[in-house]
Amino acid sequence: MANTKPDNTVDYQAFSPFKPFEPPTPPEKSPLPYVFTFCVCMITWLVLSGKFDFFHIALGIVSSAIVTATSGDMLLKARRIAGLPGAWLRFIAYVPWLLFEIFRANMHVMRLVFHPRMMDLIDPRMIRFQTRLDNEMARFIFANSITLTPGTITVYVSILGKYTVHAIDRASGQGLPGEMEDRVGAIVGE
Amino acid sequence: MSVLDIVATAMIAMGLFFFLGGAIGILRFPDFYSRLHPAGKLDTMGQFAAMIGMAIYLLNDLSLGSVLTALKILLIVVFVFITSPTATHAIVDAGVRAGLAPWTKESREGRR
Amino acid sequence: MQSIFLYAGVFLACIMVLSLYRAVFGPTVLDRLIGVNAIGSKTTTLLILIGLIYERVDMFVDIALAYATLNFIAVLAASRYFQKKKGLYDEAEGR
Amino acid sequence: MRAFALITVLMVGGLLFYGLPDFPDWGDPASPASTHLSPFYIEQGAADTHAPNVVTAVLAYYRGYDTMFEAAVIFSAGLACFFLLRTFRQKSIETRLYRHLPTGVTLRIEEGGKTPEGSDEFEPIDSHWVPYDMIINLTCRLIVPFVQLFALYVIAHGHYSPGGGFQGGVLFGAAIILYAISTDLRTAFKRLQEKAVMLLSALGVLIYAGTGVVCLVLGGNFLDYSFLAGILGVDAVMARSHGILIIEIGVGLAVMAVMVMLYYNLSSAGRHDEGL
Amino acid sequence: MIWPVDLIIMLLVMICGIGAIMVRDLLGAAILFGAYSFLMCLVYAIMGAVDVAFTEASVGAGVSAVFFVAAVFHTSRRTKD
Repeated sequence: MANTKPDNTVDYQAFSPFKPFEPPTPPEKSPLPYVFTFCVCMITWLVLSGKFDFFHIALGIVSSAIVTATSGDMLLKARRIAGLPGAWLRFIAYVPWLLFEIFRANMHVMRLVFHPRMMDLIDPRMIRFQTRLDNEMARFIFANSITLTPGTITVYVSILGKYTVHAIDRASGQGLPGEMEDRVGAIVGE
Repeated sequence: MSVLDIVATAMIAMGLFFFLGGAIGILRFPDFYSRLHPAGKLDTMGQFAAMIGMAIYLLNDLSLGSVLTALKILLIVVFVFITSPTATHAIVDAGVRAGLAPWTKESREGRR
Repeated sequence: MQSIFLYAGVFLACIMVLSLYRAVFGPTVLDRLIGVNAIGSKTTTLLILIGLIYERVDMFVDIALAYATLNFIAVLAASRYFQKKKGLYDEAEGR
Repeated sequence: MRAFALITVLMVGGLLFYGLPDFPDWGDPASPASTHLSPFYIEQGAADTHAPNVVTAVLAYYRGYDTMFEAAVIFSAGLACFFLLRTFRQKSIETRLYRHLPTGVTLRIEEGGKTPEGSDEFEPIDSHWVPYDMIINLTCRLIVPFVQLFALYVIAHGHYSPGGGFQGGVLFGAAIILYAISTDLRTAFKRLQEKAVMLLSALGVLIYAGTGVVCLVLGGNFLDYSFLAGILGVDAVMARSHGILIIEIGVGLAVMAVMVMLYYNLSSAGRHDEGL
Repeated sequence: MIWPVDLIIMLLVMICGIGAIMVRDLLGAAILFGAYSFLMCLVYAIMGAVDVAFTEASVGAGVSAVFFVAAVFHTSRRTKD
């Protein structure tokens, strides 16, 4: 039946070092996320629209207001406002390095694809490691960077920051977490 | 042909090369997990290169409309860079949860 | 330049045949999903190429943007089927 | 039975191929369709409605009556899905599972199946629940506002670029569906309730038909937007353009609400618990 | 109309449609139908019917695929014939 649990190779409920219970902090009532969402939406609208007469800009203001009212608290949580501009600048500085790494990764996978004895070169394996990043956004950037770079795919990130990664060969899995974690940690200032 | 045309052609050719690698990789690799590597990385890179090439080609005539269209293409690129790793992650997570056994070197040598 | 775009489009359409092989003959459903995802990413590029061939990119770029979004939604929904702990194979096949 | 089906399909297909040569050629300028009607639309469309996209002018102005019933058909499809699938009776639940929100631990509470008094740290989950996935969740939070904005752009710019009320409505609905997929159905209900969805779908069709009725009251034909000029304070051509925008908004609302309603009912089989 | 691209895409549409009928697994058929919608959108775009292509992309490829998967999720994955 469908109820039978499949034998997973990953332990999904790994809550090993159990954190002491902290009551959830109520979200601060701050208008900043809404203002931020409105501004981003307005800029995006101007790029999309390409018409700068009064009528279309008024439509853009109405549309941005609708989006802000329905999903204004999605882009940013109120707690994470502190240190925001610096984080953005550091993220922009991180992107070129990431692009270079992606290019190298693609060359690596490309060599595997066109290699005639490909089956001997690859050696797929699962790797587990614990990250020291504490910020959710940083973990997200780290996970997606892992997926985009040499021969590795993020399979699962547990709540406590335990990463499960599928690596295509031995060499590509060894570098983790390594330099990338330091660079991602530098974005959020850890 | 201007310089921008040559750069755009080179970028599009690179993108097509990556796309070709991705398609062949999806065919050649032995199991589901390793097939995701070319599908997740090479396709993203191919899309990135080809779209940047086309955006560069659009900058040949510097009018407001063409610049905005190039910006829209850049918006697609940003979108792809956020969504493509997530789609790859969703597929591989589904595979693990469904209980698909990964192909390893030991399993192949054990079969010999 | 138009002929270059035309050749690129033909080449891309030929590559899509390879991805479609995985989508039609894939051994498991997840392999089909990979194939369809690959087809979607190639189609997004091909749409803008067609726009460049017709010299009306501003028309086609909207479709490409919508396309990139909806491809992601379809893949996410299909993978969510397995994340709800349903098995990979058919229940009736008894595997 | 299969042989009969095959023979039927082959016969019908053969008849269709037999009738194929009678059609005019692809893009034939002398064909009946492109001798009288199409030139009129192409020549008059931009002058009449101030909309360079001829398709929008034809759909929303010249053939507005057709489009109104298309919206009505979609609305009735949503209603049919609601009446067929929605179940209000609570089934007896064999296991009650709860998620402790601060830690994410799943609990089973025995004694009467009730959470502790005055606590809002627990949420009920299904027996087949999906664990919290940070990557999918964050991605959807990042892209949902942009998809919504893009949908509104498609609705508002139907005059100039491809798209219109139908496509924009589907995109807006897809954004909400994406949010419901990434979290679960109960979280989506907090943003868009079922009653709101029902009201919005009816409101969309009402806006469309109401515009026509307003035109009728002002002395024109049904859906002849040039008579709205007195209300909107512009000349007749701009009034037609604004009228097209108004009914696009109506179609968009109806389609968006119906798509979300279909998803709510289909993904949870009418129980509205956790969904896909 | 660009006939070389159009020809290849038409061929792909045919393969994809036949595959969607022949596959025994209904979830696979739903996924293949999504690919069919992608390719039909391309055909419309090549023919110059931009609005129809947009409708096909939004309805056929995105939302209806989600609906099919949801329907298969709550019923059976096996065809009767």
